[in-house]
Amino acid sequence: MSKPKVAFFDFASCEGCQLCVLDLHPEQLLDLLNVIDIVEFREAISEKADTFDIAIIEGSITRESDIPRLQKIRDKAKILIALGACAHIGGINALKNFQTKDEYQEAVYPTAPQKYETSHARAISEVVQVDAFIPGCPIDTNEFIKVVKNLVLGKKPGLPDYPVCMECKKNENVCVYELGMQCLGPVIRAGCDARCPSNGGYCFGCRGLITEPNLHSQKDIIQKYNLTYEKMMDKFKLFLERNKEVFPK
Amino acid sequence: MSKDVKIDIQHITRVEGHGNIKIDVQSGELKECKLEIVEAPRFFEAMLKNRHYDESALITSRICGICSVGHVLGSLTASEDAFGIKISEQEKNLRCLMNIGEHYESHVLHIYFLAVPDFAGAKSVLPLVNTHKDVVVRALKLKKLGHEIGNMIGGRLIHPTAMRVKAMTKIPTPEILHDIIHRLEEAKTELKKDIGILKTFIIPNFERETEYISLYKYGEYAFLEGNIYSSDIGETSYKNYLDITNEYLVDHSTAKRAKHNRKSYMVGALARFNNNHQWLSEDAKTIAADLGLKAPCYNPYMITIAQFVELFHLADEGIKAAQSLLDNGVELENRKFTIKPGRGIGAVEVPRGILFHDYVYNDQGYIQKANCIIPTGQNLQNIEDDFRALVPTILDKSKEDISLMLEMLVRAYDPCISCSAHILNVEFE
Amino acid sequence: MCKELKLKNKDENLYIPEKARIVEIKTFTEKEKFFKLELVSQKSLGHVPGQFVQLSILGIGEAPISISSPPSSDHFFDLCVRAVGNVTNKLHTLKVGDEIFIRGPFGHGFDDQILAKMQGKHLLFIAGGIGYVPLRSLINKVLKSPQKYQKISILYGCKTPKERMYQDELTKIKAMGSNIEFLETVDHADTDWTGNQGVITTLIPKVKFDPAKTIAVIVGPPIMYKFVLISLMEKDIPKKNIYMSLERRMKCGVGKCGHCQMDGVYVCQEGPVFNYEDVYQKEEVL
Amino acid sequence: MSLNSSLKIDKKILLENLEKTIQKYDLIALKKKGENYLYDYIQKSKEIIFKYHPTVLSPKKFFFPKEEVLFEYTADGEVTPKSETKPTILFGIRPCDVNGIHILNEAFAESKGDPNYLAKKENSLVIGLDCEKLCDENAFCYRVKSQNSTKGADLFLHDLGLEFALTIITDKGKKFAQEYLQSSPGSEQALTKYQAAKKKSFSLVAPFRDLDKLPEIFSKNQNHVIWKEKGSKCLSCGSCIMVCPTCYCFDVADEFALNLQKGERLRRWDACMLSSFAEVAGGENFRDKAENRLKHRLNRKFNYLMKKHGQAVCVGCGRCVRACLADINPKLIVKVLTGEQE
Ligand SMILES: Cc1cc2nc3c(=O)[nH]c(=O)nc-3n(C[C@H](O)[C@H](O)[C@H](O)COP(=O)(O)OP(=O)(O)OC[C@H]3O[C@@H](n4cnc5c(N)ncnc54)[C@H](O)[C@@H]3O)c2cc1C
Ligand code: SF4
Ligand code: SF4
Ligand code: SF4
Repeated sequence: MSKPKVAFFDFASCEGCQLCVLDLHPEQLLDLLNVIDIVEFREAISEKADTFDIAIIEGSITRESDIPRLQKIRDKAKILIALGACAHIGGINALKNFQTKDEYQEAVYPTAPQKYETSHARAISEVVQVDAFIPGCPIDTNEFIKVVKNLVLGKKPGLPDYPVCMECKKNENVCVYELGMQCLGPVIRAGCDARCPSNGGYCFGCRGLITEPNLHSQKDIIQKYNLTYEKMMDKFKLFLERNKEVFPK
Repeated sequence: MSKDVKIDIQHITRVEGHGNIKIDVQSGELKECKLEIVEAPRFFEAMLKNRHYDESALITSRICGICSVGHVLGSLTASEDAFGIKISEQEKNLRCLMNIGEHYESHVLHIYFLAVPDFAGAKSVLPLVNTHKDVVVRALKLKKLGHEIGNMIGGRLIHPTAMRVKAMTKIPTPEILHDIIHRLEEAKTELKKDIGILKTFIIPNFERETEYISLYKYGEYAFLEGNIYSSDIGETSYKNYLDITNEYLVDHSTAKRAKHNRKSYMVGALARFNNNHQWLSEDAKTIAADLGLKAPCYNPYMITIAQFVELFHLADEGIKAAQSLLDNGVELENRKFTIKPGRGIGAVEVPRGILFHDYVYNDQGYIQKANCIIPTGQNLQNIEDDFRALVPTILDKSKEDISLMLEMLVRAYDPCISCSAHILNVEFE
Repeated sequence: MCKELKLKNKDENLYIPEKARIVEIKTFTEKEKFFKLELVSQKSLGHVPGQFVQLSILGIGEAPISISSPPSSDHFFDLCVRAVGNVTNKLHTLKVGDEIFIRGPFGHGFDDQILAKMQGKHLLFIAGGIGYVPLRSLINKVLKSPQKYQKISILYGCKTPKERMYQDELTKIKAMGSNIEFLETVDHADTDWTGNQGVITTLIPKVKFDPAKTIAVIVGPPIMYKFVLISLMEKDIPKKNIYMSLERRMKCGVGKCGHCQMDGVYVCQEGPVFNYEDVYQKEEVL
Repeated sequence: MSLNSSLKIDKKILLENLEKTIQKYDLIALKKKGENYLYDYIQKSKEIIFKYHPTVLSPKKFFFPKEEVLFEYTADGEVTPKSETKPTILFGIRPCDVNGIHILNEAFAESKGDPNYLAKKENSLVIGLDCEKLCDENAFCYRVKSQNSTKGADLFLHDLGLEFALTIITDKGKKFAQEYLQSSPGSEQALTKYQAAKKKSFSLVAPFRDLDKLPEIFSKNQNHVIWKEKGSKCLSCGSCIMVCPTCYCFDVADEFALNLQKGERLRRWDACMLSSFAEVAGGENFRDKAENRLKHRLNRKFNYLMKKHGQAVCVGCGRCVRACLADINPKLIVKVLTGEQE
């Protein structure tokens, strides 16, 4: 098996997902380097690559000028992977899309609002074809390893497509609704080991919706616990602005 | 000596975020000298508008993956300042541990992955896997320690899940605390093994005195609370941070810049060291002396050494915090409080320097206005000024060498450009 | 006093597979390949037609695959596999001499009782696409002594001419004898195709049979069953004279993992071969 | 064994004895972790909670773990079975869960027997503990007659205040009791009194009407509107399955280590309520609607598997009722199908 060449690229993001990629045990890094050839990873190496087999993209598209750069990467890559919520579903970046461009530009650069190029934040799949994605904000390092390994082995990425609730129950948590909080877990893709609810928080949806979310039932739950529909939709805003099921345009 | 040099480095590697360097020397005269930030602006302050206090840390942690805990700490402090909440000793200790986790991850990444290859003449850490495997393995373990402390205390290091206004939603068991103590002690032993390597580094002999700004609390090497200290003018209340930062925009960068007493100032490990060195732990002081780091130090290439010294201090601090938690017992705290409308400011030290979060809340606890000032933005002008001082003295070198020295200088500042670029300023009356 | 729970035979771990080696590969179509395998232990697989094995490739996974060869006393057996996912795609990349793993044979196939019932009858085999594979084991078995049956009709339907498998063998069968009849059809013809065109049910009227003395065996994709069964019912073939082999998701093959359960039935144990009479009233059969 | 050869054991002595077993056994019992109650490993007997608080997961997790390795292998094809077990005591298991264990025992012992489950089971001892009254409003053990189940335990205790009445259920339990628990003959009267009190506290509640006929009733009602009505609410989250003491579906996965030199075949809990559970190659999904999955799940409990086990395969512990955010409650569904009013 020849080692696939892997290159990392980033767009608008916090680069936390790339840092998670580096969060490896020493043996894991050595093993990983036996399986793939990292030819470009700006955060950690100086080399730049002209050719690669797998492109791993972090970050969302927020400028028209990002598009040709992304397309070029797509043209060169055999497999293109979206890394993390920003690339996968627009991530936190898309929260600004609820405001007009004027509003957010004005708010941030009041003295020179038009100064910097920007437009609405998008997932990379809205611009180019994406072959696989690794969800989460940030990604789970083990899931990253699993997806890469599976691709090298010629397997499907193998992400779960069921709600966070399942993992939350496996962790024996008391449901956060019982504790008076609201949670998007019932419609969000598992795979994070229900990190947030298991650590005293609630799920705010960073891994995106499952394929067949029952959003109607999610609304009923909100009512049952005397929480408001508006507040629930407000929570969806954090990570799911790009999702047409939640926010039909 | 008359020489033409044109340097254009697109996307400086081994830094977080996107930055370009542009230098134009004609007939020995410096015509142009720029550090460009080409990162896409992300408009965080706009996004914070109308968000609930429970989400302000959740959102701002996403400004930067590597300073994520720092943003959380700054954000929580700002909210607590606004609501008039005092946090408990226990919470302070837990936050101290989170802060240590982040500094371990960040400093180790910077020292070993970004800076060491420069001194070792390698393009990156990857070739070192073959030549210096023990060092690479050690570095990965130390970095991982940062992540693991983050996981154990805060749910995870990058974008922690358990850190909330007033108190954590999760508490560590005594076993975890013992483990942390043990591993921080181990970390010190491991770090000592690399002192020899650091000593072999030939650090460019470049000095330029500037203004050094950091957090300050008498008697402490301050990270999490205190006022602002300037090496030029002394102490200023954290509430008056805007008097220090004076943000402004330049054409070639999406990141805002800052200036105070002079044209530029420096924040970060070296600024902290220069201002607070007397309160380093004994071990850290010894290491500093051993590595030839003496305050005041005006050589920006020494930032890396200052970070290394901080790792010892932080380990000692972490051991103290964990021991105090063990001695006093840890309990899940009540997180109830009353929301008060008004403004709150948080100032904390993150790996790259001092950071400010400034929120105005309404009576429902929703943000009306926000301002976040990030360390790298504050350093940018200082880096450019260093360029200006450095370039004329190295014109006799080859273009490659000049480029490398400039890149090394940028990397020494450990700039987290990704976050600096997203930050904006909302004027307060 | 209650009985204690004990594993009857400690050596018998039903999850541990045994090694098999690929001895021959033939490419049938773009997606289907034929594999002749041998058990490395040189034991005979000891299956009956209609049974399946759990084929695994370590590191990739496991998949249920029907045994395509008739029962035999040697240690060889055939599989025919369509590449659709992890295991099957990987299998397609393997070469002669490579080793894979096998558990089984599993399931309830065309056992002696069913075979006895078939004697003297008109056998009507209806195969859709890859459904021919599990049927092939039975067809080849009955073709060893065709005289035992009144008549043997094989109806075979594929989506396109390119997807037809076992062509050599089928040509031979076609020429075998007077009481053997072979009809095929494709859903979508290409320019070279001169045979029947249309879904498989269009072949049924072309076969003359006495419903009471006919035994039909159907294997194909889920949608095919529905229409074929309607046709056969219209022709008054009694339900008890219809056999079918069902596909379900399976993870263990031994009635534990729950994936193949339909109604109360574990397909991997009571099936995959079912008598229509036994299941037609059950939930989720079709 | 009938209850008449009564034994008793002093509470204090019992705790002391249990603590002694920790040297040789892993001891599992109900304990408190944070705000939460769960079955977990015990170091000191004082951690044991005697008053029952419903737990999220049932004790099945110890015999049939959330994830376990079936065998390990190397890239060269060397396969090594793996079913590690440690001698374990499960202490204080309530009747519903004891019954759940009994059902799993039967299910995993069927035909050739599941080596991993049976190895763990063989190496462990289950000490049941009776409930004098219903634990909460969601539990409905009485409706499926499992409030008095002892089958599935090796020993069974009834809390009489300062002492326990001890009933021996299996030979293994008897041996253990002789070796570790200094029990003495007890008064039959005390136990009878206890049982009378229990009977009284359960007297207001009754089993499902036509409990024994549920399989037929379910078969007849495969097209009942309730399936659609409740199914449309279902989130397909699988929570009900995770928490169920008698659900045992699993998924099997191969995981190579990152070095691709060795790997494991694992099994993990799976759930028939998840949308892709019955999907096969080609995209055909034999149970693609939540209503069909819900119908399947409850038919397993009250019809398909009930016929096989000769008793309802739902033990009425109420966990899925507590876990389901969509308020899908087997008790209410059964009542609708039997036409019973509260
Ligand atoms: C009794 C029986 C006999 C079979 N005989 C043959 C045969 O002779 N030749 C042949 O090519 N195929 C046969 N199949 C189908 C074959 O099992 C599946 O195509 C195979 O499991 C897919 O495995 P995979 O790892 O390649 O695909 P996967 O990567 O697992 O999945 C591909 C798709 O198949 C689905 N799937 C997953 N597991 C199974 C499963 N166990 N059964 C069915 N679908 C599944 C997935 O949901 C997905 O949609 C048979 C199936 C059964 C139940
Ligand atoms: S998905 Fe989250 S963690 Fe990853 S880059 Fe984006 S903001 Fe950072
Ligand atoms: S619980 Fe939700 S928000 Fe938290 S990591 Fe998982 S998917 Fe993301
Ligand atoms: S019945 Fe309830 S717990 Fe079960 S899958 Fe549906 S919503 Fe989830």
